[in-house]
Amino acid sequence: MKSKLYDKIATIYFYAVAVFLILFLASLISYILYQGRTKLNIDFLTSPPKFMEAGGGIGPQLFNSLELLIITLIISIPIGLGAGIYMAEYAKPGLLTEIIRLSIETLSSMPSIVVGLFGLLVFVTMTGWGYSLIAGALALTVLNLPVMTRVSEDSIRSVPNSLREASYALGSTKWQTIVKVVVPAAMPGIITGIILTAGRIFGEAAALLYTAGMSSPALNFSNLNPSSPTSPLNIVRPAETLAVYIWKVNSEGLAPDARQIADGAAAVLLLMVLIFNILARWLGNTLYKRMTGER
Amino acid sequence: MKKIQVKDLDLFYGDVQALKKINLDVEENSVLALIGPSGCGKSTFVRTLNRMNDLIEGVKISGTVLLDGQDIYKDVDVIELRKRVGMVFQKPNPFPMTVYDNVAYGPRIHGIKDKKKLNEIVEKSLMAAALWDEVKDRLSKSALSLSGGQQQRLCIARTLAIEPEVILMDEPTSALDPISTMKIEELINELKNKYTIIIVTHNMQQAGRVSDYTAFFLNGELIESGPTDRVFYNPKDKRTEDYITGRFG
Amino acid sequence: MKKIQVKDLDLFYGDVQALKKINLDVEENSVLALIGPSGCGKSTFVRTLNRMNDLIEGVKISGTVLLDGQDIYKDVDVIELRKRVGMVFQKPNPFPMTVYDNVAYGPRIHGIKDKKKLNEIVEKSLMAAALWDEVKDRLSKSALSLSGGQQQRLCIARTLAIEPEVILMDEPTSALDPISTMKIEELINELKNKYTIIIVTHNMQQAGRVSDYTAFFLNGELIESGPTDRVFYNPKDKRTEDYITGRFG
Amino acid sequence: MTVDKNYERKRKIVNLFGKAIVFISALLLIIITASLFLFVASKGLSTFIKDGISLKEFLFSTTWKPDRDVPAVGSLQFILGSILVSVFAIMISAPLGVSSAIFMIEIAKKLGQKILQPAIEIFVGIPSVVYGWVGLTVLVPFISKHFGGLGFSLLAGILVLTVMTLPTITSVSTDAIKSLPVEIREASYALGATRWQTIRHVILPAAKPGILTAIVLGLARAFGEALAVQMVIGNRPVIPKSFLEPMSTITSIITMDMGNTAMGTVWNDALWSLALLLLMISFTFIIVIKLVGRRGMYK
Amino acid sequence: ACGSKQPQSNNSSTSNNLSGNITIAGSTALQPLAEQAAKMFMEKYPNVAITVQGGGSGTGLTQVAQGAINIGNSDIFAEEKLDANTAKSLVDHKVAVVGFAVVVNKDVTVDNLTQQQLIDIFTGKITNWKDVGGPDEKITVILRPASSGTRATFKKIVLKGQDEVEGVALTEDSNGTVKKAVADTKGAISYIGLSYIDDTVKVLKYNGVDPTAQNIIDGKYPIWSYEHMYTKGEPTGAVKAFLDFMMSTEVQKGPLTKLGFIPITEMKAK
Ligand SMILES: Nc1ncnc2c1ncn2[C@@H]1O[C@H](COP(=O)(O)OP(=O)(O)OP(=O)(O)O)[C@@H](O)[C@H]1O
Ligand SMILES: Nc1ncnc2c1ncn2[C@@H]1O[C@H](COP(=O)(O)OP(=O)(O)OP(=O)(O)O)[C@@H](O)[C@H]1O
Ligand SMILES: [Mg+2]
Ligand SMILES: [Mg+2]
Ligand SMILES: O=P([O-])([O-])[O-]
Repeated sequence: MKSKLYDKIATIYFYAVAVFLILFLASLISYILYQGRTKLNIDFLTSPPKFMEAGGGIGPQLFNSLELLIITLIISIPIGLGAGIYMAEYAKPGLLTEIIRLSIETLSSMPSIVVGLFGLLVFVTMTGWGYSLIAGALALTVLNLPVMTRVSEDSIRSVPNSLREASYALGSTKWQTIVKVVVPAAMPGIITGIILTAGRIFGEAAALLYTAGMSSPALNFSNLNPSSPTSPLNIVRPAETLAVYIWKVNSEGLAPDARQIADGAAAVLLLMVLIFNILARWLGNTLYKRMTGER
Repeated sequence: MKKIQVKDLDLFYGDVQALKKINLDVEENSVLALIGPSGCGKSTFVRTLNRMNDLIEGVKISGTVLLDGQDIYKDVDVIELRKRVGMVFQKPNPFPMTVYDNVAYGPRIHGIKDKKKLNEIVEKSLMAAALWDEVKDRLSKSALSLSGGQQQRLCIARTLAIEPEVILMDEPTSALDPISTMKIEELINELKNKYTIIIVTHNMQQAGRVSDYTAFFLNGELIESGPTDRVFYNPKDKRTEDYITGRFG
Repeated sequence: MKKIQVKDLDLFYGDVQALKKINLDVEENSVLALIGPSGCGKSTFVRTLNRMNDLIEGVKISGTVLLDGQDIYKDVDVIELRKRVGMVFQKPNPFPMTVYDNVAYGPRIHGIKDKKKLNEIVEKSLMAAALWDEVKDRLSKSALSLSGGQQQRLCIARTLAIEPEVILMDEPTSALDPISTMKIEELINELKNKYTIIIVTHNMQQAGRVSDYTAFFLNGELIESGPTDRVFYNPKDKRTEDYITGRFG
Repeated sequence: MTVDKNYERKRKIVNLFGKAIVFISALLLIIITASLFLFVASKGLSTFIKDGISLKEFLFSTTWKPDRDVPAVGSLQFILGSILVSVFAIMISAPLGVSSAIFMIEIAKKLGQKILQPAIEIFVGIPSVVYGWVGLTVLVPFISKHFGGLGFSLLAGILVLTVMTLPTITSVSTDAIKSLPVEIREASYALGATRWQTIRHVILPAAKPGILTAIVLGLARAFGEALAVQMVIGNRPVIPKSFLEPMSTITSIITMDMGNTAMGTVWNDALWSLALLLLMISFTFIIVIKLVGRRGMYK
Repeated sequence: ACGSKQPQSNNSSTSNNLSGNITIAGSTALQPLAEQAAKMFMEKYPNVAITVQGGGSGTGLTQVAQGAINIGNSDIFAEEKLDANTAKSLVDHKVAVVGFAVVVNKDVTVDNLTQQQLIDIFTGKITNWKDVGGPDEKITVILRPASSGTRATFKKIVLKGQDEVEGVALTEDSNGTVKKAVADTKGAISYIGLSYIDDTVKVLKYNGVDPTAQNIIDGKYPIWSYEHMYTKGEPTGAVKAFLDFMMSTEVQKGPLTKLGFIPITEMKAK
């Protein structure tokens, strides 16, 4: 029968696609890690780059990436969570809600280079901060907010209504219900979402070229004066990240081992993304289990 | 003494009338059972008594509900009201937190912070809900790790912790096994000395066992109400009789 | 003549046994009603007859099911089988396409491409499902725009279009209003002249109205089966009697 | 239990305050979006308002000579370049993505959820500079060696974008297919349809709005991607005549020239106009998705 | 507006009380040098804080003209980027010289090209290496983006201002990518800064002259340009001290030379 033959062919085709994609990803990851293997050591991860000679590291860049990530999360989690709460618990169908939703969707598909340019105009030039950590963090916030909002909204919506009713029936105000019952119950989902998006923030480059800049002062970790340009606490210093550094090494690397540096940085970047992924899954599961008591 | 007086209560979900001119009084420290076929408005009715229906959009209510003579839709603040009129739901719905925190939740949101006082309340409430012995060693375990029957008693303890005057129970045992059901029925029998209880049930025998008064609903109307024995063995309305003898529903 | 013979049928969902040693014969061109309380295995049973359970993971089946004497799990190709044993589901489930395409779907996937022939089949099937007059002007409208009752008759038409020998119906009217229900019951009465029909129903009266034979299931076992009148008015088993007179379920 | 009146008042105020805070958070999203449009537009429109370039020249001329005394900023080649590279990438990644979505939901649920799904999530996470870097060091030399040409090419851009849009398309269409009711699958099987017939004639048509959304989102991502594409396409400011020729896109020309031109010059303004164009295109995609989504039959 | 500074040698003992903040931005080519010099300067004067940012020459000029930063780095004269009025408000400090070499893929056997040959190649008149005495091989021209200072210098000095052939050339964003593209592409030709040169590409003579620092200093090799640090108005205080420091031997013979620039203090040619 012809239809059975077609069915077989189709099944084979779908398996082939799946196998192809998995093999492709596996080889991509192994290639990147293999190329960067020689650089995956403490020295490379901690020492500053060198300009004309081989052996430079990615210390400041790695640190900047992490610091930028943290600042971005500090800004975008409260706002995104707030907006998510609003959309899930307060928003009534209507024009305003539609506009907020349209804004979220528009922002979430905004090309990151446009966000970078917007950041250049507003956070770099208008504020007078110049290329800086804070300008970069704000640009990343613009990129991250819609994702954060959506993650929070979805997780909050999936909290069963029976919990809200239980809380109201005990005489809670709406805000108490949200803060003490709904948000904690939504936490596993929110945290998983946050960590997964953290990977994206960590690897972003286009939005940072024009905001956090393409240079990094050599950081002095004993300098805790937030107005000194070499202090890690200074948020108006330029802060080249790892992803931006790959881009720059490739274009302007004077060091003879520029290729290896880019390979190593790419491997580090990939590893971080893998770690974020695994962490998100693990933490999400653990929190969920703790909450539901099946420990 | 009349604890609750309901007068000419109408309730609409949008354009659909779910309650039609309900008039019903509830005696203090008694158990009132609400019976009737599915969809007749039992849940809707009990939810008007602590204004849980306020949370649903498009609900319109007219008529009056008096609690100790005060109009709950006019004279009483809704949060105050819900403190005085507690509720237990059909499906056990403990919060995803520890057993202790579940019971302490109510007192806490009403401003009690003193650790010792909270401990006291938790113990007293769990005792009153006949759960203390089973959970006293696992107060800091997640409430979701309890069995269904224990969860439901925890929900009752949680309600008792805010010291309500009235307790509404919407089919509190329908999701439970017979043994848990029995325990909760016993509990209700004890609680009625201190509380006014309104219980919705599908189970005729349960209504017979636990209640002092019974009200029969049909299609949003209150067909008949009165002392349980009278309603069961000497119904005034043909429809009540048909329902109780299992001819429909 | 025996259309279907079921011998010693066991079915497991993983470790849970849902059908226990079922033995049952189905007469050709008759209506067999399956009754029993919720969860007793009625749906599971009808789904073994066209091997829909094959789609569920972890299902284990033993015993034999013969269709016209052929073992449907050995001698008959599953696609061929489903063409011969059609099925109508509890919730109307038309495809999100036009009325016409819904009915033409079956013939098309079985290789009929001729436009004229398809037109004929569609008209004939819709006629047979007593739907033609209501939809003949809206064949190219989405099937989802029909009412629930119309959708269910469309699903019947869709099944008729592949000219099955047996039609399985799993509570086909439970999601419908009384008038639509009546129409479908009438339809079943007509269809039984040409088809062997097995219908699952919760509604005792419906079983009485439409079926020639009745089989009563309980906890995965076939308690009793036989001509409907006999089973209803003269049950051999106490449990059958209890169920039919509404004492449980 | 006694009631502390002070506490009652306090928590009612907190209740209102909380609502205000989350409302402001939500409003912030509108404010950010609006100011993004406003600022980019204010710069992007000066090409036409202040510098007197006609919209027609900007959109339909291919003469890009912004360093001349009388600058020419015809951008058609960049616009077409972006379209070419994105559309071709989607033409490859859409069938692959939809296929793997079908694989995960209809063919091998367990295998899909255990292996393919996490794999796709990792695909999403890989930063675009890493894709660009691998494209530059592996793909470009490979193309030049086996297909001829310079390696830097439309083809290289297409392939990099294929990989980058694949996860978007896969995950969005997975959601679309997953949300279809199980009943219509059963209906099809009960009529004797094979799995492929069910997929082809029931699942795919029913999931069409969702799949279209996936494709448009993929297209939006491809259009907006900057660095990875810029690294491999060769940046020749002309419309490529074959897959092996270098080309430019809207994003690549912006990345290359933005920092090296001074604000306020025609040249710099034209780059902002391109950014504005990118913004408008991305917004158009969102509107398209809204319209497509509204047609969805199963929600 | 090009009031060029004389080298200053004796400012060391003056002040430990020099203080202030300096922000420098602009040319990415000059960025590594500025960063190194800033680091050395801050060690000397702990009360001065210098921030060095990139962004490109255009950005540097724009921002210094707007007063957003103190020093704008550029590898091109301000007049070529800004309108005349704005450019006038800036003071030019030429701090270094950068030389450029014509480079080709290693498979190209040609060793020397004349200016005319280069013009013909870059404007598309000559498209095969055999026409300039090389193998029978297609010439692939690789350019920098139109906004690049390097490209502007090359166009001005070598091409006499004639337009390059855009239609057949590749464009690479920066020195590093140009070098890589030339190394990887058969028959490729382009130009890069002297400091980027390594053995992956082949360096050509220009009109028979090798592109060495000495030849540039001696005025024999003409493809070079200044690296500028612009200030808005005459610099004062810490900014002036830093610019002076840039001209000191410590920098000129130190990191500047090490990074492949040519000390401006040595230049005999103008
Ligand atoms: N949120 C709602 N919106 C609209 N209609 C509702 C809503 N809740 C209930 N109804 C309708 O109001 C009527 C009464 O419902 P209610 O839940 O009070 O019945 P019930 O007696 O509690 O039934 P059951 O025994 O099944 O719980 C029903 O027709 C129901 O469909
Ligand atoms: N896919 C499945 N996996 C595991 N167990 C199942 C599955 N489907 C049904 N069961 C179990 O098998 C038993 C019989 O179910 P079945 O659906 O056949 O009952 P039914 O008689 O049709 O009930 P109803 O009247 O509610 O439709 C039930 O205990 C049910 O929980
Ligand atoms: Mg109810
Ligand atoms: Mg069933
Ligand atoms: O120094 P550049 O302007 O050519 O980058």
